[in-house]
Amino acid sequence: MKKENIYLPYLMRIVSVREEAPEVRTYRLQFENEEEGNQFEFQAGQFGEYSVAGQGESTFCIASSPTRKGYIECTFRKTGRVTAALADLEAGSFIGFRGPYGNIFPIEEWNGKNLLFIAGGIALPPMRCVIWNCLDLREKFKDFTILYGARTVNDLVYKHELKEWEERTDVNLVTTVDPGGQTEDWKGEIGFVPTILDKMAPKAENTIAIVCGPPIMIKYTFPILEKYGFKDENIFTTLENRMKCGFGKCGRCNVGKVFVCKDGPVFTLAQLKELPAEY
Amino acid sequence: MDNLIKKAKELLENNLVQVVIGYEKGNTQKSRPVFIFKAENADKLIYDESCHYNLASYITRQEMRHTGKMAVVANIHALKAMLVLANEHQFIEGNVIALAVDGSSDVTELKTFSEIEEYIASHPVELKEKEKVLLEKIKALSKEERWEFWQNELARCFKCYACRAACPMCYCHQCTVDCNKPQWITVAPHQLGNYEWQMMRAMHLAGRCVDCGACAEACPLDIPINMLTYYLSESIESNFGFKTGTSATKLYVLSDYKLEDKENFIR
Amino acid sequence: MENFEPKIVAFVCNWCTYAGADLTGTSRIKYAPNVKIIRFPCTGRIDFMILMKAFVNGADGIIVSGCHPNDCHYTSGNFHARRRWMVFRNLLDIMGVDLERITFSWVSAAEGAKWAEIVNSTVDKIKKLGPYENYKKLADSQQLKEVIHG
Amino acid sequence: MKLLKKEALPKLFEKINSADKVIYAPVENHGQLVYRRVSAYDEVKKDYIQTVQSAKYVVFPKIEKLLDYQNSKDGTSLSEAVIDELPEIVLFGVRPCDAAGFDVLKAVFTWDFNDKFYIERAKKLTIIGLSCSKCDNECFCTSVGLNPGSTKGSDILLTKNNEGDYLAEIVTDKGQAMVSLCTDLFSDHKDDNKENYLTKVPVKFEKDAAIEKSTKSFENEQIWFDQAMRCLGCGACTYVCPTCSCFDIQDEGTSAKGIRYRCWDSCGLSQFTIHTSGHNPREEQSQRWRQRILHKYSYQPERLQVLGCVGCGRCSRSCPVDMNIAEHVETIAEIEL
Repeated sequence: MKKENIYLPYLMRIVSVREEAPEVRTYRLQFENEEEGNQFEFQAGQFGEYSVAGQGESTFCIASSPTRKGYIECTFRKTGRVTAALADLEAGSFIGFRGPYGNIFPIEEWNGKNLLFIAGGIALPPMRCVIWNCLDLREKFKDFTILYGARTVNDLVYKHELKEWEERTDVNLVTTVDPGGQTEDWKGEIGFVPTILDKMAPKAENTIAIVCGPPIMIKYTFPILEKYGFKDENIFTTLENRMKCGFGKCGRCNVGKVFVCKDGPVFTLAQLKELPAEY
Repeated sequence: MDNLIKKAKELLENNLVQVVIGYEKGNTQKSRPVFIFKAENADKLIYDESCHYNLASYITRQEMRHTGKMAVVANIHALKAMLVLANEHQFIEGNVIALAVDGSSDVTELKTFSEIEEYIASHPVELKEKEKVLLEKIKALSKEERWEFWQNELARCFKCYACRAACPMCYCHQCTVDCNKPQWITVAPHQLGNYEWQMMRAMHLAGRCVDCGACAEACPLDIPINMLTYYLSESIESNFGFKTGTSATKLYVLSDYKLEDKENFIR
Repeated sequence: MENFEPKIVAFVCNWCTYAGADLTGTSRIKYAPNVKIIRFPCTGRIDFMILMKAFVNGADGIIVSGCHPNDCHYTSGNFHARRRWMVFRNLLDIMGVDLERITFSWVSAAEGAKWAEIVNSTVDKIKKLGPYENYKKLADSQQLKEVIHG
Repeated sequence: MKLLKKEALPKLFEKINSADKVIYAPVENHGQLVYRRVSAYDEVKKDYIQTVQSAKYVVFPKIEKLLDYQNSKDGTSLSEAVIDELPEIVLFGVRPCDAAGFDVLKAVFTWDFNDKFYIERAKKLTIIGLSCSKCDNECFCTSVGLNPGSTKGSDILLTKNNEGDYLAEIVTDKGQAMVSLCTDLFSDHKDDNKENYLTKVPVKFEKDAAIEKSTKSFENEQIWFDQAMRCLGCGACTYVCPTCSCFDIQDEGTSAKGIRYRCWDSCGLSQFTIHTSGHNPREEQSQRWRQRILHKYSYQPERLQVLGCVGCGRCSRSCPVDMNIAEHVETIAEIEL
């Protein structure tokens, strides 16, 4: 249901707050207007504009899976003016949410394939949406590997869900921290995500790789995937660019002729290679 | 003009500078800034009375940072702006060579700050006649009339920031208006936003503006914003005897103080 | 406007004028309640735009007060402030702001009476001048009722 | 083709006023020609080439309130900005290039998501164009598929003939509705050849070559570097441009109440694309100049099937350092690939 005034956000109430890592929080949001909530639907990979009245809007993904009805979740790090204002709120407060915007992960095309999720730092939220979506349809996919790394143990987000994924027999979870970021009782890997990926020597055959992380991690992860024979159209990632409107009008997020907010944020490596170096 | 071209070729051929910033024949305007990287292109260089854009605004540009040494065709205002930039440690002495031009055919090469200071001392400059007339007219207005004058002028502004872009003194990588924690000056181009923007701009240029008028010339709506900074330069000179752009070493007026600064309004 | 109660905002330095205002209170000297005092570490810390923010938020008059020259806890804060106000007053003057509405003063920690006198005289003066309509109208432009182009 | 007598124009204005429509027309203001509200025909400037600013602000104002917000202890309320009590606006004396500019704005604001603010304002706008009998060095409408007498975007197009009367072409039904307000002023007219009352605008470059070559020259860093060295990175060219529609969304107000608004923004400014991390995909001015040209001559033709430039030459006239768009696009149109 598209709103007549495309700039008017849904009014959302924060129902739960979870501290994920220093300055990183997850909010569960419910629609203040019941009827809007029931009609609201989105798909994995889409994002929205979250706003605090008086401070402005900020762009980040919808972190909860579309298969979970009645609420949406978002995870953000306190960096700019709006996220700082968001971080000051607590359960019961109100925020604005505009969306869903952008394209989606083509989950139907992945039926019967192995899934390899590679995430770094604060980029697990967009991945978590598609991970839970796939886990809720687990029987459709073959083996299911998640490689997630962060700077230190404390920086790992969704710690309780990582435990949950670890206990599941049908999910192979590998967590790592950058060298020096480990604690004494850390049992996971130690090393940067690309090096650990190299150690895991992933099989490319019938496998889809989904990669999200800071540009530096992306830069060193793609060559390793290519080394193990992953084809460009089987590697998915999301692009980040400055956004204001989210629906292809404010002219800010384009990379060459492509709008990241309309033709993205989900791109395959094949598409990425055609884009000019402007992101 | 030909010895300007000769000088530019000499500097470029002997690799004394990597770029010469000067003026070339314009398309819409009679002349426009040009960047000469190779000696054979130096023939484009011209200098006549239409060349008044202040080239010192290019010294602090991002693209110039890794270009190396540069030579700048400098009218008197560009030289004064270079001294203020030098005073604010924006370039190392000798990295920017001034090719001082004063409308006559000769070109003086100035490398050190003291050479520039002497040249400026021997070439006094005044506001243009029409600028003086407008400034006197505004000063003669009553307080109420002045408020109305600036409300009518500044309400039209649409915050394109051409005034900031053309000013040699506005080189901050992120200007106050671009910071949003806190959003000190609003982004919105309504009357209040424009009024606060020009007030802050003028105050940040107090004692730094060399009266070159580049801001008013760059303004697409011809808003006479240079009147604000001219009036401040005038009052700073009378209050503190501080002439902007005359010394590379003397402390800038608002970062210095004297025990005997006289004022008549503090009770 | 006989029943007009002006809103005055006072920007004061913590070491002298704020202490002076305390002294005014402890020595039971009465002064007009219209003033809202905002404490700054030093007059040197008072950004010139803060005064304008006070006008935008509805102040009709402003007092800026700090340590006498040579009393500054930070030795030169008030000297820098003095120069800044000399320059800023010229800018306000050319831009048409009503300088009568801004009072500058030196009030030391021992001058409780002087502080009361400054506040009372400022409130009387602003009462005569009336509310600062010009700046209220300017602040109202934020509601975007009328946007002027070209 | 109709004829509108010279003396009929003041009456036309009266009829429009009496139908409580508001008229905007070029007038002298602060020494510059600008579209301003007028009540009678004699206020309108008669002899001019182009206004400094385009008329786009009639449908895309420099600042537009999107919504009001109230924060209180029992919650936040967001209320839509009321936009439908706008007066009907008649834009008189619009040059054919400006009128064509409104089509580009329409393409952007109605692509995929419909922008209600633009649609409400455009619905209430009637454009009375005025063909060009004069042009200057910056005009290049003939290079972008337009001409001094093009009816594109106008509801009625007037062309002044030698006797000072106006040939009136009724282009759209809005134009017809305007004429039906005062049919007595418009008399039928034999098909007079409009061409000989129009100015000649020299063609500076070939449109399709400009589109094709610019699309292929993204990687050609040298050409953008050479062209944009003197570009200062301000927003003057984009704000005077009739087709630039980029905007910023900001909030303003106290924690208790305030507004969210949209205001003009410019790809020339350095902070336009900066990320919160500080990374800026367009770090240098040459990249921003490339965006300005490619957005109009490559991306919009491909995505919206409309050329993002109408050849009015305003950006060249307003640029502090003479970045002449026709000259630079001509250089690109002529490079060998």
